[in-house]
Amino acid sequence: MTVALAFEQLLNGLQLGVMLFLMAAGLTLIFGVMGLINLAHGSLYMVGAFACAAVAAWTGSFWIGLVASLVAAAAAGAIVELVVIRRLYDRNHLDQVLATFALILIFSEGTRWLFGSFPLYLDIPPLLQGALTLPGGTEYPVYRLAIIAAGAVVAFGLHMLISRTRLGMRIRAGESDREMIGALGVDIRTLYTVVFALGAALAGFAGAMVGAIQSVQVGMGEPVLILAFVVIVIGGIGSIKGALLGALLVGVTDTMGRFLLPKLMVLFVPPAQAGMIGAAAASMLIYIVMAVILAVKPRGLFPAAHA
Amino acid sequence: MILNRETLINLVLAALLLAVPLAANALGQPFYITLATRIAILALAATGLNLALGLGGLVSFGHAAFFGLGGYVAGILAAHAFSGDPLLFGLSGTKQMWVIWIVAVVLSALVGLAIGAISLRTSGVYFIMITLAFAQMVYYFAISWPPYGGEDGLSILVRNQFPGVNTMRPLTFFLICYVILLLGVGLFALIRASRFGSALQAARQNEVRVATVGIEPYRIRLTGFVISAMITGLAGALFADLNRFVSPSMLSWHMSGELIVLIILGGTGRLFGPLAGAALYVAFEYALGGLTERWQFFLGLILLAVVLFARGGLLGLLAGKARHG
Amino acid sequence: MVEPVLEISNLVKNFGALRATDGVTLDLRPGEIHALIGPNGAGKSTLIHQICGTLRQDSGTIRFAGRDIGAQTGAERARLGLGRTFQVSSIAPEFSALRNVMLAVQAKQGSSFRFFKPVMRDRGLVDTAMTMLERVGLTARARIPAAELSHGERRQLEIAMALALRSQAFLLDEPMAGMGPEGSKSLTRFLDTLRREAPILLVEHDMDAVFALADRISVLVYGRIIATGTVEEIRRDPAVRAAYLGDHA
Amino acid sequence: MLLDVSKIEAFYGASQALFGVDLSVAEGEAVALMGRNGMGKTTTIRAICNMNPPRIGTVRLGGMDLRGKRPHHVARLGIGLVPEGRRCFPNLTVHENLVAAARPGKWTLERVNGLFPRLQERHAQMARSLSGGEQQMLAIGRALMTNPRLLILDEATEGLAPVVRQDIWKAIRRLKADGLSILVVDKTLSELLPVADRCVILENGRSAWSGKAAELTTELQDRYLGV
Amino acid sequence: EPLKIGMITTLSGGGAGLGIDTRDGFMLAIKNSGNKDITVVTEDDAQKPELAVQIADKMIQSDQVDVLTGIVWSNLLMAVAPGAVAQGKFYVSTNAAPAQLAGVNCNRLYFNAAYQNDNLHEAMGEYANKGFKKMFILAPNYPAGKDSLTGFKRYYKGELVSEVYTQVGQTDYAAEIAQMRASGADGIFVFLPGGMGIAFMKQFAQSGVKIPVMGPGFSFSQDVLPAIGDAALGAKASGQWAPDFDNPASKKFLADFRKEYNRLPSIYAVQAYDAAQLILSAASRASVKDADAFRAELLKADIQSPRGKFKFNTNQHPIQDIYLTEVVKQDGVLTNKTVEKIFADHGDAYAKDCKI
Ligand SMILES: Nc1ncnc2c1ncn2[C@@H]1O[C@H](COP(=O)(O)OP(=O)(O)OP(=O)(O)O)[C@@H](O)[C@H]1O
Ligand SMILES: Nc1ncnc2c1ncn2[C@@H]1O[C@H](COP(=O)(O)OP(=O)(O)OP(=O)(O)O)[C@@H](O)[C@H]1O
Ligand SMILES: [Mg+2]
Ligand SMILES: [Mg+2]
Repeated sequence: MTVALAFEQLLNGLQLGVMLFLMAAGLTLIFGVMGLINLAHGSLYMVGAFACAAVAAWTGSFWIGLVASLVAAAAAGAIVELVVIRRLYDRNHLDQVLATFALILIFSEGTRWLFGSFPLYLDIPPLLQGALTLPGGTEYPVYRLAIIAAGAVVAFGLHMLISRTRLGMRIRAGESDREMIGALGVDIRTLYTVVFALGAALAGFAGAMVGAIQSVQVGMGEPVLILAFVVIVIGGIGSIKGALLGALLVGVTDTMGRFLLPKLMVLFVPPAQAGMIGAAAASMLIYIVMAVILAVKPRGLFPAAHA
Repeated sequence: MILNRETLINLVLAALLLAVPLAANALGQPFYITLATRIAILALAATGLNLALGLGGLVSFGHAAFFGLGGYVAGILAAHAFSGDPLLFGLSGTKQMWVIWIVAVVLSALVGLAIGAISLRTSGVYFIMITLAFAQMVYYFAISWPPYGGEDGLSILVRNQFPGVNTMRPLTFFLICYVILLLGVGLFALIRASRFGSALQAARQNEVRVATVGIEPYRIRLTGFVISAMITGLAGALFADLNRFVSPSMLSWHMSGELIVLIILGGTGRLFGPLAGAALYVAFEYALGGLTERWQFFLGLILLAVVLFARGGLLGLLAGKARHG
Repeated sequence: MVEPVLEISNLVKNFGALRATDGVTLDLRPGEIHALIGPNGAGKSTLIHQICGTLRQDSGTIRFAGRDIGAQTGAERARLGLGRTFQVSSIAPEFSALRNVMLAVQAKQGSSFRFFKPVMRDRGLVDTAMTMLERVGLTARARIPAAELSHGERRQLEIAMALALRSQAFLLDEPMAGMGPEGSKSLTRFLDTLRREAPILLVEHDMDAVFALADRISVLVYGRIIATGTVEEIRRDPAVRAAYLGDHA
Repeated sequence: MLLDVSKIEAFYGASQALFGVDLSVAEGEAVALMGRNGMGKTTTIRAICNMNPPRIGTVRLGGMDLRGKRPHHVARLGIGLVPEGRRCFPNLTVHENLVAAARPGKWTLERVNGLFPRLQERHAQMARSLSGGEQQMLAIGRALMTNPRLLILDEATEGLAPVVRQDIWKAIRRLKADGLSILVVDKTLSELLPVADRCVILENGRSAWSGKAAELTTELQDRYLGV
Repeated sequence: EPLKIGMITTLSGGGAGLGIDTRDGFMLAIKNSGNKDITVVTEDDAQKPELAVQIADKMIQSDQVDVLTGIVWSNLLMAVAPGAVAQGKFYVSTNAAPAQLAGVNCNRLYFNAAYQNDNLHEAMGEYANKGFKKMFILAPNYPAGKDSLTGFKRYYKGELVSEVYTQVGQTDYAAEIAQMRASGADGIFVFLPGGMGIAFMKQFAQSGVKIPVMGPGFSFSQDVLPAIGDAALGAKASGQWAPDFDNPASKKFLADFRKEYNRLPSIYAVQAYDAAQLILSAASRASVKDADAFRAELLKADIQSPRGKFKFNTNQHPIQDIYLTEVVKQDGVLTNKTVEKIFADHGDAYAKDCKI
């Protein structure tokens, strides 16, 4: 193992982290800030990817597809909010769980109904193809750098939106006391629809961006859902900074775990089994990390000052 | 005692669950017995979770860990009994259900104690996620651990035995599960009405208040969590025997989610909520699955309709709001 | 002099740069009502929280019934006999008023780890709780879910719960808040009898009640006690008038 | 009349809490809403703001029927509410609480800070950790920042130190002198009556008496308020 | 003589594509036969073992089916097949073929019409012997993944520079690709079914790493190829069938399938098609009520398989030829082209453990 490889893996870890953040960004808004348990987040992610793939195939342009993913996911989000979520704000969190669980089923099967059962083709745009040589000599895919950039922009934008704007204040106020913010003259209902749609659009955006280097298929949102929750909770609910750092931590832990644990296991067990045991340990690693973090810091690493 | 509406509905539910398999048996339709057994077992698992979730407000997203643990206890003990290889410390496997149950319950309690002791340091959504984290660890462990089949799971070639009866007869096995379900529900009822149950429910509503009258919420919750794990673990052992098969999918987060869904569907914290939820869910899964390949779509629509229009789940719809005396 | 029931010395609590209680020393003697008054944000509730264990002090000691309780949990202190009410009512909203009080009774009577006997069939539990509700005048509302009680009724419920604990000392954080004139008057009368059961540390902004009830008054300003004395002494104290009473006296 | 409430009946779920409340507030007038605990004062206020819309009866603000209007709409028509129990947004800072729902007008951050210097000192603190009294000030400041035509105060001086209460009553008087209409619920008659032009007394969810503050005799007080 | 077949397969969720090809291939053969005595009931297992068991129970106890078939995944098959054969029903597998059922736990009523799980990996191991000195091999960390690498290693004689297990359902392979780049390997063997493979191939193509990639046939089968896109071009795989097979049965199958469903069939469709042919052929000559006779007819494997030669081994798993295929683009459509034969009349390593 060389230093260069270790460095590259670290970079891969960070990159995965930013990608996770991008996937979690919409959920940070809907769950972290609005306080809504949205299990259908992965479905919105899927909607974005499918919209992008379908439109890109039709028009031949990834970029038009990307716009379509935003529009489709935002529209899906707005409809979901208007028809379902709106009735659940003053209910128990558990009702949200059941409702959004039902939405997963509806979205998955609905998507299959529309697009068939086979994975769709979605490739990265020509502009972002190829690899770049980083200082130190490693080649790195341009598209992955683009994902890092997109993640950074989203993180910064969300942070500003939540903590610096009146809109952000109102969303947070709505989370703690919807009735009161309404009684002060804020149309919280419409605001929440808009914010939910925005969160959905972010999920869709991530679906399109990340979908281009993964498999665009029904069910693609499920692993994303769990990871996104993990990331947000490790970071501390309600804090964008926390979510970003949580995502980076998970990304690096996961990558380095996958990379190093099998090598480490060689020291203890025969090499034939080391790979498997190492891999098994690696797949449990982020959950172990999460449990340890929460056991020590029950409100996540960076509990939002305002949560 | 006057029969109030909820009690009446509960009695009807319990009677129906018994009547259907009896009728199916008489009509020579054993499959419906299997279906009813499945309902009974899932209801038992959910009753366990309901203790933590409905009474204690502890939304465990990791109860599949106990369900699967119970299942693997049944699978592993049976496999060792079959092969004759000794288990840990030279103990051998067994095909006796009651031994399996005891082991499943005790192990679930121990694991529940460990998971609960750490998880209960957190609260709210953090609790949901930390329990999920523990379950995921167990899940990934089971998937990649070869001796007991990994993802392929473990078959129990012949259903485990219970003294004096033939468990391979569907009706017999159903009756075993049914009795255990009733015992589980009875235990739930006793606990809910007891001092411990009062404290547990109060801790859900207002933790500070409970501490202020001198009760440690942590201990109450931990105890509740452990009891809950024990019941769900027992259900897992039965489930493995029903399918004669156990696999990591019993440990997956879908399973945890499904248990939660059963409870909400039936009515959170209600005595027969889990049974109502399980019956509804399994019945729809079965009926829709036979009708159309898009059954999950329609299942989704139905679940959605229940949340939106039946406040407090099925029992909430039928029996009105829960009262707390 | 009789031994004080509760003795606090040099209690300090910081919130970041803010020193909420700044070396508070105070005691509560048997049979007395000791009023703690002071401007908003002076640290009165913070002090109560520290005594009850909801907040941990940074330094200083708290002695209660002859022992140091500074390291114990809130629940342990409650079992030792510290009964309290909250500035904002704290109750189990889904339970009826009766079951709220029963919770306190069961905690007092002993273990909550009893799994089988239904509480509602436990006459001892129910009757004791009903007695407490009767004492605060909530008998008619016993079966109403606490969430549906009006503001004033919830305050009474909290007091009933503190009573049920048979506390050795009561810490009441603004019990009069939200009570109508009639309610305040009857509560004043009630507290006057309550002191025979156990001494009361009373945080209150209702000066009519404080002046009517208090044996001693301490005045907390910016986390420090600036004066302790009888009603008359405090009323006349110019510093207190400036910091707190204004022209109310 | 700025506010005109006639014969409203309101419910919590199935249980009726108001059985016919009449009430009006003229432009520039301060009206005290009184009654024992649990008689329906808060419910009346919630009904006016459509937070708990009356099932029967009408509420008019500046002649406009409020039926069917959502609470935020009612608020924008000019009602500023200081609710019972303060209900500051605990996860927002003091500053954010003030500006989150602010609408332009005479009342600005500076003026509110001038009225309650304490809030200025605590501007970056989370509302959750404010003392009770500070939260009360914040709730009033927050309502003022929406620049209402009618200010509704439900137990706004509850839990305040006497000096501060005096300040608040002074402020209320000043607001009234400014021409602001005020509907106020408070239990301290000695402070309330000098400010109020008129009083309306509720009993068991009905308006039982209304008249000039001066006409509220000791007998009436004893009869309805138990003083 | 009426015969009722119960098909349990995955028709919803992420793996639905495989189940749909299975069902369609199967039904094509049934339809072509014109046999009106045969009924097929189909249900979706949603890729959940417990649900598959429930459906199997229902089909056996309620629908009274005679033969079960259709399961795609090994873990579901392991849940269903032992119970089904214990209740005296035939099971004819259209895809999944875990080692246990081929070896010690083989059963007279259990047939496999596809291959044994290890076969395609073994073939790649054999192929890699020619011209690849250092191999990097990778599979998900679950039994099928381990079987796959075991199968590969059973035949590969060169040096293994690295043997990596990934997480089941993993979607990002940057870390593994970096290891590949650094490993100095001259060939890469991956077994990543479904979405995992799609993600891997796309990411591998972008990484700029130029080492040749090979895998088992279904990794580049028609259900995933369109989604991988040009990134798959040139990938070598092993298979018992490819669309360019030059025999009458294959041509007919291909034409019929395209006519019926308007798409290219995948290997799953072929396997299911053959499973149906097998059942049909046995049913036409024996009654399923006479299990021994029916079994004997099945064993004869008297069918025209698109694969060409096809017969059963002693453990009732196929003996067949296995070919090397390559992903190419034909008329703008990605498909597999046959390159050479790797194994002739290949059975499996477990048959010797099977005592029927
Ligand atoms: N958790 C906290 N973090 C930061 N500051 C806090 C916290 N809790 C209280 N404070 C501050 O400490 C000071 C004392 O608060 P406390 O609630 O004890 O006042 P109080 O005397 O009870 O006032 P009131 O009579 O208004 O209830 C206040 O300025 C308050 O803002
Ligand atoms: N959320 C609720 N659900 C059901 N009933 C309620 C609810 N809130 C209040 N009530 C009932 O409505 C009646 C009127 O209550 P309201 O709060 O309006 O009284 P109030 O005059 O404001 O009393 P207080 O002076 O104690 O604040 C009371 O009988 C109360 O029990
Ligand atoms: Mg206070
Ligand atoms: Mg009120």
